[in-house]
Amino acid sequence: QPLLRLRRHATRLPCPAGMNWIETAHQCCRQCPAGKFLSKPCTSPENDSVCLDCPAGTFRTQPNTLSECQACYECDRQAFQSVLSNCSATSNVACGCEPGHFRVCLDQHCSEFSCRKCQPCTGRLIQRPCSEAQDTLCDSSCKPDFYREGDECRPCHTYGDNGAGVVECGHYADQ
Amino acid sequence: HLPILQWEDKRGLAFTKNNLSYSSNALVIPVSGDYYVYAQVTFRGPVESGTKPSFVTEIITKVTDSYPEPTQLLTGTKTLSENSSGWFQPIYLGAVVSLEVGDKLMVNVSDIKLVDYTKEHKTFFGAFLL
Amino acid sequence: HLPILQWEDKRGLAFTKNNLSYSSNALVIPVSGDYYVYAQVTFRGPVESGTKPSFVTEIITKVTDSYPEPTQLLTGTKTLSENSSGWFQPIYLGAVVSLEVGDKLMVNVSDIKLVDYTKEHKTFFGAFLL
Amino acid sequence: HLPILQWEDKRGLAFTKNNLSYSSNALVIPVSGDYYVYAQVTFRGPVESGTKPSFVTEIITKVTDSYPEPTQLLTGTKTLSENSSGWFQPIYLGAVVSLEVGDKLMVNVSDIKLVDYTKEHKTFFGAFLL
Repeated sequence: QPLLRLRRHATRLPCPAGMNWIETAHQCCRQCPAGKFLSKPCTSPENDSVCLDCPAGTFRTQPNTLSECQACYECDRQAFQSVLSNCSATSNVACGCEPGHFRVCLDQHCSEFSCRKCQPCTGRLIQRPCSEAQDTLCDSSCKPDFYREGDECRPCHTYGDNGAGVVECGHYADQ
Repeated sequence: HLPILQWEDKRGLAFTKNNLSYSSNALVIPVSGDYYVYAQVTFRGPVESGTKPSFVTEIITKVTDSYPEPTQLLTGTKTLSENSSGWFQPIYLGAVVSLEVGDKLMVNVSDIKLVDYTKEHKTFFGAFLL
Repeated sequence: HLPILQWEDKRGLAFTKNNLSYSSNALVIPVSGDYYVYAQVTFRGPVESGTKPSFVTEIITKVTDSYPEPTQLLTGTKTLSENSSGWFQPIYLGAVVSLEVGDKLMVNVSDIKLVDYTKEHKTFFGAFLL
Repeated sequence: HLPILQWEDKRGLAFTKNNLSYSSNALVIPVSGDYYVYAQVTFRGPVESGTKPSFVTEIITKVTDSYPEPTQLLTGTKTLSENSSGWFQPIYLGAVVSLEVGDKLMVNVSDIKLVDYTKEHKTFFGAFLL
Protein backbone atom coordinates (compact mmCIF):
# COMPACT_ATOMS: atom_id res chain seq x y z
CA GLN A 1 0.00 0.00 0.00
CA PRO A 2 1.91 3.12 -1.21
CA LEU A 3 2.15 5.80 1.40
CA LEU A 4 -0.42 8.41 0.49
CA ARG A 5 1.17 11.82 0.65
CA LEU A 6 -1.30 14.15 2.34
CA ARG A 7 -1.46 17.25 0.30
CA ARG A 8 -1.15 20.36 2.44
CA HIS A 9 -4.55 21.80 1.79
CA ALA A 10 -4.74 25.33 3.10
CA THR A 11 -8.38 26.23 3.38
CA ARG A 12 -9.18 29.69 2.15
CA LEU A 13 -9.00 32.01 5.20
CA PRO A 14 -10.59 35.47 5.38
CA CYS A 15 -7.69 37.89 4.85
CA PRO A 16 -6.99 40.98 6.98
CA ALA A 17 -7.78 44.41 5.50
CA GLY A 18 -5.48 45.39 2.67
CA MET A 19 -4.71 41.74 1.83
CA ASN A 20 -6.32 39.24 -0.57
CA TRP A 21 -6.28 35.41 -0.67
CA ILE A 22 -4.00 34.21 -3.46
CA GLU A 23 -4.99 30.71 -4.61
CA THR A 24 -1.64 29.92 -6.27
CA ALA A 25 0.28 30.98 -3.16
CA HIS A 26 -2.30 29.46 -0.80
CA GLN A 27 -2.11 32.46 1.49
CA CYS A 28 -3.06 36.09 1.99
CA CYS A 29 -0.85 38.66 0.26
CA ARG A 30 -0.77 42.44 0.44
CA GLN A 31 -2.77 44.20 -2.30
CA CYS A 32 -0.97 46.15 -5.00
CA PRO A 33 -1.91 49.86 -4.98
CA ALA A 34 -4.08 51.47 -7.66
CA GLY A 35 -2.10 51.94 -10.88
CA LYS A 36 -0.27 48.63 -10.41
CA PHE A 37 -0.96 44.90 -10.89
CA LEU A 38 0.26 41.73 -9.20
CA SER A 39 3.30 40.42 -11.04
CA LYS A 40 4.37 37.86 -8.43
CA PRO A 41 2.48 36.91 -5.25
CA CYS A 42 4.20 37.01 -1.85
CA THR A 43 5.80 33.81 -0.64
CA SER A 44 4.75 34.51 2.93
CA PRO A 45 2.30 37.04 4.41
CA GLU A 46 5.24 38.99 5.80
CA ASN A 47 7.03 39.66 2.56
CA ASP A 48 5.48 41.76 -0.16
CA SER A 49 3.98 40.79 -3.47
CA VAL A 50 5.83 42.03 -6.54
CA CYS A 51 3.64 44.77 -8.05
CA LEU A 52 4.40 46.38 -11.41
CA ASP A 53 3.08 49.56 -12.98
CA CYS A 54 0.13 49.22 -15.33
CA PRO A 55 1.56 49.28 -18.89
CA ALA A 56 0.71 52.31 -21.05
CA GLY A 57 -2.88 52.14 -22.24
CA THR A 58 -4.08 50.28 -19.15
CA PHE A 59 -5.16 51.28 -15.64
CA ARG A 60 -6.41 50.12 -12.22
CA THR A 61 -8.42 52.57 -10.14
CA GLN A 62 -8.34 50.42 -6.98
CA PRO A 63 -5.89 48.35 -4.86
CA ASN A 64 -5.89 44.83 -6.28
CA THR A 65 -4.25 41.44 -6.67
CA LEU A 66 -5.06 41.01 -10.37
CA SER A 67 -2.54 39.73 -12.88
CA GLU A 68 -3.33 42.40 -15.49
CA CYS A 69 -4.65 45.94 -15.73
CA GLN A 70 -7.81 46.99 -17.54
CA ALA A 71 -7.44 48.33 -21.09
CA CYS A 72 -8.31 52.03 -21.37
CA TYR A 73 -11.43 52.92 -23.31
CA GLU A 74 -11.02 55.25 -26.29
CA CYS A 75 -13.04 58.31 -27.16
CA ASP A 76 -15.07 57.95 -30.33
CA ARG A 77 -13.39 60.69 -32.38
CA GLN A 78 -15.34 59.77 -35.54
CA ALA A 79 -18.60 60.30 -33.68
CA PHE A 80 -17.53 63.82 -32.52
CA GLN A 81 -16.34 62.76 -29.08
CA SER A 82 -13.37 64.54 -27.49
CA VAL A 83 -11.02 63.62 -24.68
CA LEU A 84 -11.84 65.40 -21.41
CA SER A 85 -9.04 63.65 -19.52
CA ASN A 86 -6.53 61.13 -20.74
CA CYS A 87 -6.24 57.60 -19.42
CA SER A 88 -3.67 57.35 -16.63
CA ALA A 89 -2.38 54.39 -14.62
CA THR A 90 -5.14 55.03 -12.06
CA SER A 91 -8.05 56.33 -14.16
CA ASN A 92 -9.82 55.51 -17.38
CA VAL A 93 -10.11 58.05 -20.21
CA ALA A 94 -13.02 60.52 -19.85
CA CYS A 95 -14.80 61.52 -23.04
CA GLY A 96 -17.05 64.45 -23.88
CA CYS A 97 -18.33 66.11 -27.05
CA GLU A 98 -16.49 68.36 -29.46
CA PRO A 99 -17.41 72.05 -29.47
CA GLY A 100 -20.66 72.62 -31.32
CA HIS A 101 -22.01 69.21 -30.23
CA PHE A 102 -24.03 68.01 -27.24
CA ARG A 103 -24.41 64.65 -25.50
CA VAL A 104 -27.31 62.27 -26.30
CA CYS A 105 -27.17 59.64 -23.53
CA LEU A 106 -28.04 56.05 -24.37
CA ASP A 107 -28.56 55.03 -20.71
CA GLN A 108 -29.28 56.69 -17.39
CA HIS A 109 -25.61 56.58 -16.37
CA CYS A 110 -24.60 58.02 -19.74
CA SER A 111 -21.84 55.41 -20.01
CA GLU A 112 -22.81 55.20 -23.69
CA PHE A 113 -23.59 58.42 -25.50
CA SER A 114 -23.37 59.93 -28.97
CA CYS A 115 -22.57 63.57 -29.78
CA ARG A 116 -25.02 65.50 -31.90
CA LYS A 117 -24.55 68.85 -33.67
CA CYS A 118 -26.07 71.82 -31.79
CA GLN A 119 -28.92 73.51 -33.63
CA PRO A 120 -27.93 76.96 -34.94
CA CYS A 121 -31.13 78.98 -34.12
CA THR A 122 -30.90 80.78 -37.47
CA GLY A 123 -32.94 83.97 -37.28
CA ARG A 124 -33.89 83.47 -33.67
CA LEU A 125 -32.58 84.65 -30.35
CA ILE A 126 -30.85 81.98 -28.24
CA GLN A 127 -32.70 81.31 -25.01
CA ARG A 128 -30.09 78.89 -23.69
CA PRO A 129 -26.78 78.21 -25.42
CA CYS A 130 -25.72 74.68 -26.40
CA SER A 131 -23.72 72.86 -23.72
CA GLU A 132 -22.14 69.45 -23.15
CA ALA A 133 -25.38 68.24 -21.61
CA GLN A 134 -28.06 69.73 -23.86
CA ASP A 135 -28.88 71.30 -27.20
CA THR A 136 -29.31 75.03 -27.83
CA LEU A 137 -32.74 76.32 -26.81
CA CYS A 138 -33.94 78.75 -29.47
CA ASP A 139 -36.44 81.51 -28.87
CA SER A 140 -39.83 80.66 -30.39
CA SER A 141 -40.24 84.00 -32.19
CA CYS A 142 -38.07 85.26 -35.01
CA LYS A 143 -35.52 88.01 -34.59
CA PRO A 144 -36.26 91.45 -36.08
CA ASP A 145 -35.46 91.47 -39.86
CA PHE A 146 -36.58 87.83 -40.04
CA TYR A 147 -40.02 86.43 -40.92
CA ARG A 148 -41.52 83.04 -40.17
CA GLU A 149 -42.01 80.43 -42.86
CA GLY A 150 -43.24 77.13 -41.43
CA ASP A 151 -40.82 76.24 -38.62
CA GLU A 152 -38.07 78.47 -39.93
CA CYS A 153 -37.14 82.13 -39.64
CA ARG A 154 -35.99 83.59 -42.95
CA PRO A 155 -34.21 86.94 -43.47
CA CYS A 156 -36.50 89.72 -44.78
CA HIS A 157 -35.91 91.10 -48.29
CA THR A 158 -35.50 94.89 -48.39
CA TYR A 159 -37.75 96.98 -50.73
CA GLY A 160 -36.96 96.64 -54.40
CA ASP A 161 -34.41 93.97 -53.57
CA ASN A 162 -35.64 91.61 -56.21
CA GLY A 163 -38.61 93.44 -57.69
CA ALA A 164 -40.83 90.51 -57.02
CA GLY A 165 -43.13 90.33 -54.07
CA VAL A 166 -41.44 91.94 -51.16
CA VAL A 167 -41.93 91.30 -47.57
CA GLU A 168 -41.65 94.04 -45.08
CA CYS A 169 -40.82 92.53 -41.74
CA GLY A 170 -41.89 93.64 -38.35
CA HIS A 171 -45.72 93.52 -37.77
CA TYR A 172 -46.40 91.81 -41.14
CA ALA A 173 -43.92 89.03 -40.58
CA ASP A 174 -45.12 88.27 -37.12
CA GLN A 175 -48.76 87.48 -38.00
CA HIS B 1 -25.06 49.01 -11.78
CA LEU B 2 -27.38 47.44 -14.35
CA PRO B 3 -29.88 44.79 -13.17
CA ILE B 4 -28.55 41.19 -12.86
CA LEU B 5 -30.50 38.29 -14.31
CA GLN B 6 -31.49 35.28 -12.23
CA TRP B 7 -31.21 31.82 -13.81
CA GLU B 8 -32.68 28.31 -13.48
CA ASP B 9 -29.75 25.87 -13.01
CA LYS B 10 -31.42 22.47 -12.58
CA ARG B 11 -34.72 22.04 -14.35
CA GLY B 12 -35.34 21.39 -18.04
CA LEU B 13 -32.28 21.92 -20.27
CA ALA B 14 -30.38 23.64 -17.45
CA PHE B 15 -27.55 21.81 -15.64
CA THR B 16 -24.24 22.44 -13.90
CA LYS B 17 -21.39 19.91 -13.53
CA ASN B 18 -17.63 19.53 -12.89
CA ASN B 19 -17.98 21.84 -9.87
CA LEU B 20 -19.03 24.80 -11.97
CA SER B 21 -21.79 25.93 -9.60
CA TYR B 22 -24.51 28.54 -9.65
CA SER B 23 -25.25 30.71 -6.61
CA SER B 24 -26.64 34.22 -6.03
CA ASN B 25 -27.23 34.82 -9.72
CA ALA B 26 -23.67 33.90 -10.70
CA LEU B 27 -21.70 31.02 -12.16
CA VAL B 28 -18.79 30.34 -9.77
CA ILE B 29 -15.50 29.28 -11.36
CA PRO B 30 -14.11 26.12 -9.69
CA VAL B 31 -10.63 26.04 -11.27
CA SER B 32 -8.48 28.71 -12.91
CA GLY B 33 -8.21 28.52 -16.69
CA ASP B 34 -9.57 29.73 -20.00
CA TYR B 35 -13.32 29.40 -20.43
CA TYR B 36 -15.64 29.94 -23.38
CA VAL B 37 -18.39 32.03 -21.82
CA TYR B 38 -21.66 32.70 -23.66
CA ALA B 39 -25.15 34.06 -23.11
CA GLN B 40 -28.17 34.93 -25.21
CA VAL B 41 -30.90 37.25 -23.99
CA THR B 42 -34.07 37.68 -26.02
CA PHE B 43 -35.54 41.11 -25.43
CA ARG B 44 -39.13 41.86 -26.32
CA GLY B 45 -41.63 44.69 -26.07
CA PRO B 46 -43.61 46.74 -25.70
CA VAL B 47 -44.30 46.21 -22.01
CA GLU B 48 -47.19 47.96 -20.36
CA SER B 49 -45.39 50.51 -18.23
CA GLY B 50 -42.75 50.94 -20.85
CA THR B 51 -41.76 54.20 -22.31
CA LYS B 52 -40.55 53.05 -25.74
CA PRO B 53 -36.93 51.93 -25.19
CA SER B 54 -34.40 53.23 -27.70
CA PHE B 55 -31.90 50.40 -27.14
CA VAL B 56 -31.20 47.12 -25.32
CA THR B 57 -27.92 46.03 -23.77
CA GLU B 58 -26.59 42.68 -22.49
CA ILE B 59 -23.30 42.51 -20.56
CA ILE B 60 -21.47 39.43 -19.22
CA THR B 61 -19.66 40.65 -16.10
CA LYS B 62 -16.97 39.18 -13.84
CA VAL B 63 -16.77 39.81 -10.09
CA THR B 64 -13.60 38.76 -8.27
CA ASP B 65 -12.26 38.94 -4.73
CA SER B 66 -9.06 40.45 -6.15
CA TYR B 67 -10.78 43.68 -7.23
CA PRO B 68 -13.59 45.74 -5.72
CA GLU B 69 -15.30 46.57 -9.02
CA PRO B 70 -16.99 44.28 -11.57
CA THR B 71 -15.25 43.85 -14.95
CA GLN B 72 -17.32 43.96 -18.15
CA LEU B 73 -16.18 40.97 -20.24
CA LEU B 74 -18.61 41.00 -23.21
CA THR B 75 -21.19 43.57 -24.25
CA GLY B 76 -23.94 43.59 -26.88
CA THR B 77 -25.76 46.87 -27.44
CA LYS B 78 -28.48 47.28 -30.09
CA THR B 79 -30.61 50.32 -30.80
CA LEU B 80 -34.24 49.62 -31.52
CA SER B 81 -35.93 50.97 -34.61
CA GLU B 82 -38.95 48.76 -34.22
CA ASN B 83 -42.33 50.41 -34.38
CA SER B 84 -44.70 50.33 -31.45
CA SER B 85 -46.35 46.95 -32.14
CA GLY B 86 -44.67 43.83 -30.69
CA TRP B 87 -40.93 43.46 -31.22
CA PHE B 88 -38.26 40.79 -30.47
CA GLN B 89 -34.50 41.26 -30.38
CA PRO B 90 -32.08 38.45 -29.44
CA ILE B 91 -28.47 39.32 -28.48
CA TYR B 92 -25.90 36.50 -28.42
CA LEU B 93 -22.44 36.93 -26.87
CA GLY B 94 -19.59 34.43 -26.59
CA ALA B 95 -15.83 34.48 -26.20
CA VAL B 96 -12.84 32.96 -24.41
CA VAL B 97 -11.81 34.68 -21.16
CA SER B 98 -9.15 33.85 -18.58
CA LEU B 99 -10.70 33.26 -15.17
CA GLU B 100 -9.42 32.51 -11.67
CA VAL B 101 -10.87 30.06 -9.19
CA GLY B 102 -13.64 31.81 -7.23
CA ASP B 103 -14.43 34.34 -9.94
CA LYS B 104 -18.17 34.91 -10.47
CA LEU B 105 -19.87 35.44 -13.85
CA MET B 106 -23.17 37.29 -14.20
CA VAL B 107 -25.38 38.70 -16.93
CA ASN B 108 -26.57 42.32 -16.67
CA VAL B 109 -29.21 43.89 -18.87
CA SER B 110 -30.29 47.45 -19.56
CA ASP B 111 -33.92 46.83 -18.54
CA ILE B 112 -35.07 43.63 -16.86
CA LYS B 113 -38.71 44.27 -17.83
CA LEU B 114 -37.76 43.80 -21.50
CA VAL B 115 -36.25 40.32 -21.02
CA ASP B 116 -38.20 37.38 -22.49
CA TYR B 117 -37.86 34.82 -19.69
CA THR B 118 -40.84 32.74 -20.86
CA LYS B 119 -38.96 29.95 -22.69
CA GLU B 120 -35.61 28.41 -21.66
CA HIS B 121 -34.47 28.11 -25.30
CA LYS B 122 -34.74 31.85 -25.92
CA THR B 123 -32.65 33.21 -23.04
CA PHE B 124 -29.68 31.17 -21.77
CA PHE B 125 -26.22 31.49 -20.20
CA GLY B 126 -23.27 29.11 -19.82
CA ALA B 127 -19.53 28.47 -19.76
CA PHE B 128 -17.11 25.60 -20.35
CA LEU B 129 -13.42 25.10 -19.60
CA LEU B 130 -11.18 24.69 -22.66
CA HIS C 1 -43.80 21.86 -37.39
CA LEU C 2 -41.67 24.58 -38.90
CA PRO C 3 -39.72 23.74 -42.06
CA ILE C 4 -36.40 21.91 -41.57
CA LEU C 5 -33.29 23.09 -43.37
CA GLN C 6 -31.21 20.78 -45.52
CA TRP C 7 -27.40 21.02 -45.31
CA GLU C 8 -24.32 20.27 -47.39
CA ASP C 9 -22.03 18.02 -45.29
CA LYS C 10 -19.06 17.29 -47.57
CA ARG C 11 -18.25 19.97 -50.09
CA GLY C 12 -16.46 23.27 -49.50
CA LEU C 13 -16.03 24.19 -45.83
CA ALA C 14 -18.48 21.49 -44.71
CA PHE C 15 -17.22 18.31 -43.01
CA THR C 16 -18.21 15.71 -40.46
CA LYS C 17 -15.81 13.56 -38.41
CA ASN C 18 -15.44 11.46 -35.23
CA ASN C 19 -18.64 9.60 -36.21
CA LEU C 20 -20.78 12.71 -35.93
CA SER C 21 -22.77 12.01 -39.10
CA TYR C 22 -25.38 13.83 -41.14
CA SER C 23 -28.47 12.09 -42.51
CA SER C 24 -32.04 13.16 -43.39
CA ASN C 25 -31.37 16.78 -42.54
CA ALA C 26 -29.99 16.01 -39.09
CA LEU C 27 -26.70 15.70 -37.25
CA VAL C 28 -26.69 12.32 -35.51
CA ILE C 29 -24.99 12.15 -32.11
CA PRO C 30 -22.51 9.24 -31.94
CA VAL C 31 -21.71 9.28 -28.21
CA SER C 32 -23.57 10.66 -25.19
CA GLY C 33 -22.12 13.82 -23.65
CA ASP C 34 -22.20 17.59 -23.56
CA TYR C 35 -21.97 19.29 -26.93
CA TYR C 36 -21.58 22.92 -27.94
CA VAL C 37 -24.23 23.21 -30.67
CA TYR C 38 -24.44 26.27 -32.93
CA ALA C 39 -26.06 27.53 -36.12
CA GLN C 40 -26.34 30.76 -38.04
CA VAL C 41 -29.09 31.41 -40.57
CA THR C 42 -28.97 34.52 -42.73
CA PHE C 43 -32.46 35.56 -43.69
CA ARG C 44 -33.04 37.94 -46.59
CA GLY C 45 -35.93 39.49 -48.48
CA PRO C 46 -38.07 40.53 -50.09
CA VAL C 47 -38.85 37.38 -52.09
CA GLU C 48 -41.19 37.56 -55.03
CA SER C 49 -44.28 35.82 -53.68
CA GLY C 50 -43.59 37.15 -50.23
CA THR C 51 -46.08 39.08 -48.26
CA LYS C 52 -43.75 41.28 -46.16
CA PRO C 53 -42.75 39.07 -43.18
CA SER C 54 -42.97 40.69 -39.77
CA PHE C 55 -40.41 38.40 -38.11
CA VAL C 56 -37.93 35.58 -38.70
CA THR C 57 -37.21 32.65 -36.40
CA GLU C 58 -34.45 30.05 -36.20
CA ILE C 59 -34.73 27.04 -33.86
CA ILE C 60 -32.21 24.27 -33.15
CA THR C 61 -34.28 21.20 -32.35
CA LYS C 62 -33.53 17.77 -30.88
CA VAL C 63 -35.36 14.61 -31.91
CA THR C 64 -34.84 11.53 -29.80
CA ASP C 65 -36.16 7.97 -29.80
CA SER C 66 -36.98 8.30 -26.11
CA TYR C 67 -39.64 10.97 -26.68
CA PRO C 68 -42.22 11.32 -29.47
CA GLU C 69 -41.95 15.10 -29.84
CA PRO C 70 -39.04 17.31 -30.84
CA THR C 71 -37.42 19.46 -28.15
CA GLN C 72 -36.56 23.09 -28.91
CA LEU C 73 -32.99 23.60 -27.65
CA LEU C 74 -32.16 27.14 -28.88
CA THR C 75 -34.36 29.79 -30.45
CA GLY C 76 -33.63 33.15 -32.06
CA THR C 77 -36.60 35.32 -33.00
CA LYS C 78 -36.28 38.81 -34.51
CA THR C 79 -38.98 41.15 -35.73
CA LEU C 80 -38.27 42.94 -38.97
CA SER C 81 -38.54 46.70 -39.24
CA GLU C 82 -36.75 46.90 -42.55
CA ASN C 83 -38.45 48.77 -45.34
CA SER C 84 -39.53 47.05 -48.54
CA SER C 85 -36.20 47.27 -50.41
CA GLY C 86 -33.71 44.44 -49.86
CA TRP C 87 -32.98 43.38 -46.28
CA PHE C 88 -30.60 40.93 -44.55
CA GLN C 89 -30.88 39.57 -41.01
CA PRO C 90 -28.42 37.01 -39.58
CA ILE C 91 -29.37 35.05 -36.44
CA TYR C 92 -26.61 33.18 -34.57
CA LEU C 93 -27.35 30.64 -31.83
CA GLY C 94 -24.94 28.56 -29.74
CA ALA C 95 -24.93 26.79 -26.38
CA VAL C 96 -23.94 23.64 -24.48
CA VAL C 97 -26.59 20.91 -24.38
CA SER C 98 -26.53 17.38 -22.96
CA LEU C 99 -27.22 14.81 -25.67
CA GLU C 100 -27.60 11.04 -25.83
CA VAL C 101 -26.19 8.71 -28.44
CA GLY C 102 -28.64 8.58 -31.37
CA ASP C 103 -30.15 11.99 -30.75
CA LYS C 104 -30.73 14.03 -33.91
CA LEU C 105 -30.19 17.80 -34.22
CA MET C 106 -31.97 19.90 -36.82
CA VAL C 107 -32.51 23.54 -37.68
CA ASN C 108 -36.04 24.82 -38.24
CA VAL C 109 -36.94 28.22 -39.65
CA SER C 110 -40.10 30.29 -39.79
CA ASP C 111 -40.05 30.59 -43.59
CA ILE C 112 -37.69 28.61 -45.78
CA LYS C 113 -38.14 31.02 -48.70
CA LEU C 114 -36.42 33.75 -46.64
CA VAL C 115 -33.24 31.74 -46.00
CA ASP C 116 -30.10 32.91 -47.81
CA TYR C 117 -28.64 29.56 -48.87
CA THR C 118 -26.44 31.10 -51.62
CA LYS C 119 -23.13 31.18 -49.71
CA GLU C 120 -21.84 28.57 -47.24
CA HIS C 121 -20.26 31.24 -45.02
CA LYS C 122 -23.58 33.01 -44.39
CA THR C 123 -25.70 30.07 -43.20
CA PHE C 124 -24.04 27.23 -41.25
CA PHE C 125 -24.68 24.62 -38.55
CA GLY C 126 -22.44 22.47 -36.37
CA ALA C 127 -21.64 20.82 -33.05
CA PHE C 128 -18.60 19.58 -31.11
CA LEU C 129 -18.19 17.37 -28.06
CA LEU C 130 -16.69 19.07 -24.99
CA HIS D 1 -10.85 43.52 -50.59
CA LEU D 2 -12.74 44.87 -47.61
CA PRO D 3 -10.76 46.65 -44.88
CA ILE D 4 -9.04 44.42 -42.30
CA LEU D 5 -9.37 45.17 -38.58
CA GLN D 6 -6.35 45.60 -36.31
CA TRP D 7 -6.46 44.05 -32.83
CA GLU D 8 -4.87 44.48 -29.39
CA ASP D 9 -3.37 41.11 -28.38
CA LYS D 10 -1.76 41.78 -24.98
CA ARG D 11 -3.38 44.47 -22.90
CA GLY D 12 -6.54 44.22 -20.84
CA LEU D 13 -8.67 41.12 -21.54
CA ALA D 14 -6.66 40.28 -24.67
CA PHE D 15 -4.15 37.39 -24.65
CA THR D 16 -2.62 34.76 -26.90
CA LYS D 17 -1.17 31.41 -25.77
CA ASN D 18 -0.26 27.88 -26.89
CA ASN D 19 1.64 29.37 -29.84
CA LEU D 20 -1.49 30.85 -31.38
CA SER D 21 0.12 34.18 -32.25
CA TYR D 22 -1.05 37.50 -33.62
CA SER D 23 0.89 39.36 -36.34
CA SER D 24 0.01 41.78 -39.19
CA ASN D 25 -3.65 41.87 -38.20
CA ALA D 26 -4.03 38.09 -38.24
CA LEU D 27 -4.17 35.13 -35.88
CA VAL D 28 -1.59 32.62 -37.06
CA ILE D 29 -2.48 28.93 -36.70
CA PRO D 30 0.34 26.98 -34.94
CA VAL D 31 -0.92 23.43 -35.51
CA SER D 32 -3.35 21.90 -38.00
CA GLY D 33 -6.74 20.93 -36.64
CA ASP D 34 -10.33 21.98 -36.09
CA TYR D 35 -10.76 25.35 -34.40
CA TYR D 36 -13.80 27.16 -33.09
CA VAL D 37 -13.30 30.65 -34.54
CA TYR D 38 -15.43 33.61 -33.40
CA ALA D 39 -15.62 37.39 -33.60
CA GLN D 40 -18.02 40.13 -32.63
CA VAL D 41 -17.93 43.59 -34.20
CA THR D 42 -20.11 46.36 -32.80
CA PHE D 43 -20.96 48.82 -35.53
CA ARG D 44 -22.22 52.31 -34.66
CA GLY D 45 -23.15 55.53 -36.35
CA PRO D 46 -23.63 58.14 -37.54
CA VAL D 47 -20.06 59.30 -38.16
CA GLU D 48 -19.17 62.72 -39.43
CA SER D 49 -18.33 62.09 -43.04
CA GLY D 50 -21.04 59.44 -43.06
CA THR D 51 -23.35 59.08 -45.93
CA LYS D 52 -26.06 57.02 -44.20
CA PRO D 53 -24.94 53.37 -44.59
CA SER D 54 -27.61 50.90 -45.71
CA PHE D 55 -25.88 47.79 -44.33
CA VAL D 56 -22.92 46.52 -42.30
CA THR D 57 -20.92 43.37 -42.94
CA GLU D 58 -18.40 41.37 -40.90
CA ILE D 59 -16.38 38.55 -42.49
CA ILE D 60 -13.89 36.15 -40.87
CA THR D 61 -11.40 35.33 -43.61
CA LYS D 62 -8.64 32.73 -44.01
CA VAL D 63 -5.42 33.40 -45.91
CA THR D 64 -3.21 30.42 -46.68
CA ASP D 65 0.07 29.88 -48.52
CA SER D 66 -1.54 27.06 -50.50
CA TYR D 67 -4.00 29.35 -52.30
CA PRO D 68 -3.52 32.87 -53.68
CA GLU D 69 -6.92 34.20 -52.66
CA PRO D 70 -8.50 34.66 -49.22
CA THR D 71 -11.34 32.31 -48.26
CA GLN D 72 -14.43 33.73 -46.58
CA LEU D 73 -15.16 31.43 -43.61
CA LEU D 74 -18.03 33.22 -41.82
CA THR D 75 -20.10 36.22 -42.85
CA GLY D 76 -22.67 38.36 -41.03
CA THR D 77 -24.52 40.94 -43.10
CA LYS D 78 -27.27 43.18 -41.66
CA THR D 79 -29.20 45.96 -43.34
CA LEU D 80 -29.74 49.07 -41.27
CA SER D 81 -33.14 50.58 -40.73
CA GLU D 82 -32.02 52.91 -37.96
CA ASN D 83 -32.96 56.54 -38.14
CA SER D 84 -30.39 59.30 -38.24
CA SER D 85 -29.74 59.63 -34.49
CA GLY D 86 -27.15 57.34 -32.86
CA TRP D 87 -27.40 53.63 -33.69
CA PHE D 88 -25.56 50.47 -32.54
CA GLN D 89 -25.53 47.06 -34.27
CA PRO D 90 -23.46 44.12 -32.95
CA ILE D 91 -22.75 41.14 -35.25
CA TYR D 92 -21.47 37.87 -33.67
CA LEU D 93 -20.05 35.02 -35.73
CA GLY D 94 -18.68 31.66 -34.58
CA ALA D 95 -18.15 28.18 -36.04
CA VAL D 96 -15.79 25.22 -36.31
CA VAL D 97 -13.39 25.33 -39.28
CA SER D 98 -10.56 23.04 -40.33
CA LEU D 99 -7.27 24.91 -40.49
CA GLU D 100 -3.68 24.09 -41.46
CA VAL D 101 -0.53 25.17 -39.66
CA GLY D 102 0.45 28.64 -40.92
CA ASP D 103 -3.06 29.64 -41.96
CA LYS D 104 -3.95 33.23 -41.05
CA LEU D 105 -7.36 34.40 -39.77
CA MET D 106 -8.53 37.99 -40.18
CA VAL D 107 -11.69 40.02 -39.74
CA ASN D 108 -12.88 42.24 -42.60
CA VAL D 109 -15.65 44.82 -42.35
CA SER D 110 -17.71 46.74 -44.85
CA ASP D 111 -16.69 50.17 -43.47
CA ILE D 112 -13.98 50.60 -40.87
CA LYS D 113 -15.30 54.04 -39.86
CA LEU D 114 -18.46 52.37 -38.53
CA VAL D 115 -16.61 50.04 -36.13
CA ASP D 116 -16.94 50.81 -32.40
CA TYR D 117 -13.35 50.33 -31.24
CA THR D 118 -13.78 52.31 -28.01
CA LYS D 119 -14.29 49.41 -25.53
CA GLU D 120 -12.58 45.98 -25.65
CA HIS D 121 -15.76 44.15 -24.54
CA LYS D 122 -17.81 45.34 -27.53
CA THR D 123 -15.59 44.22 -30.40
CA PHE D 124 -13.48 41.05 -30.03
CA PHE D 125 -11.98 38.15 -32.00
CA GLY D 126 -10.60 34.74 -31.04
CA ALA D 127 -10.11 31.04 -31.75
CA PHE D 128 -9.44 27.82 -29.83
CA LEU D 129 -8.36 24.33 -30.89
CA LEU D 130 -10.93 21.56 -30.27
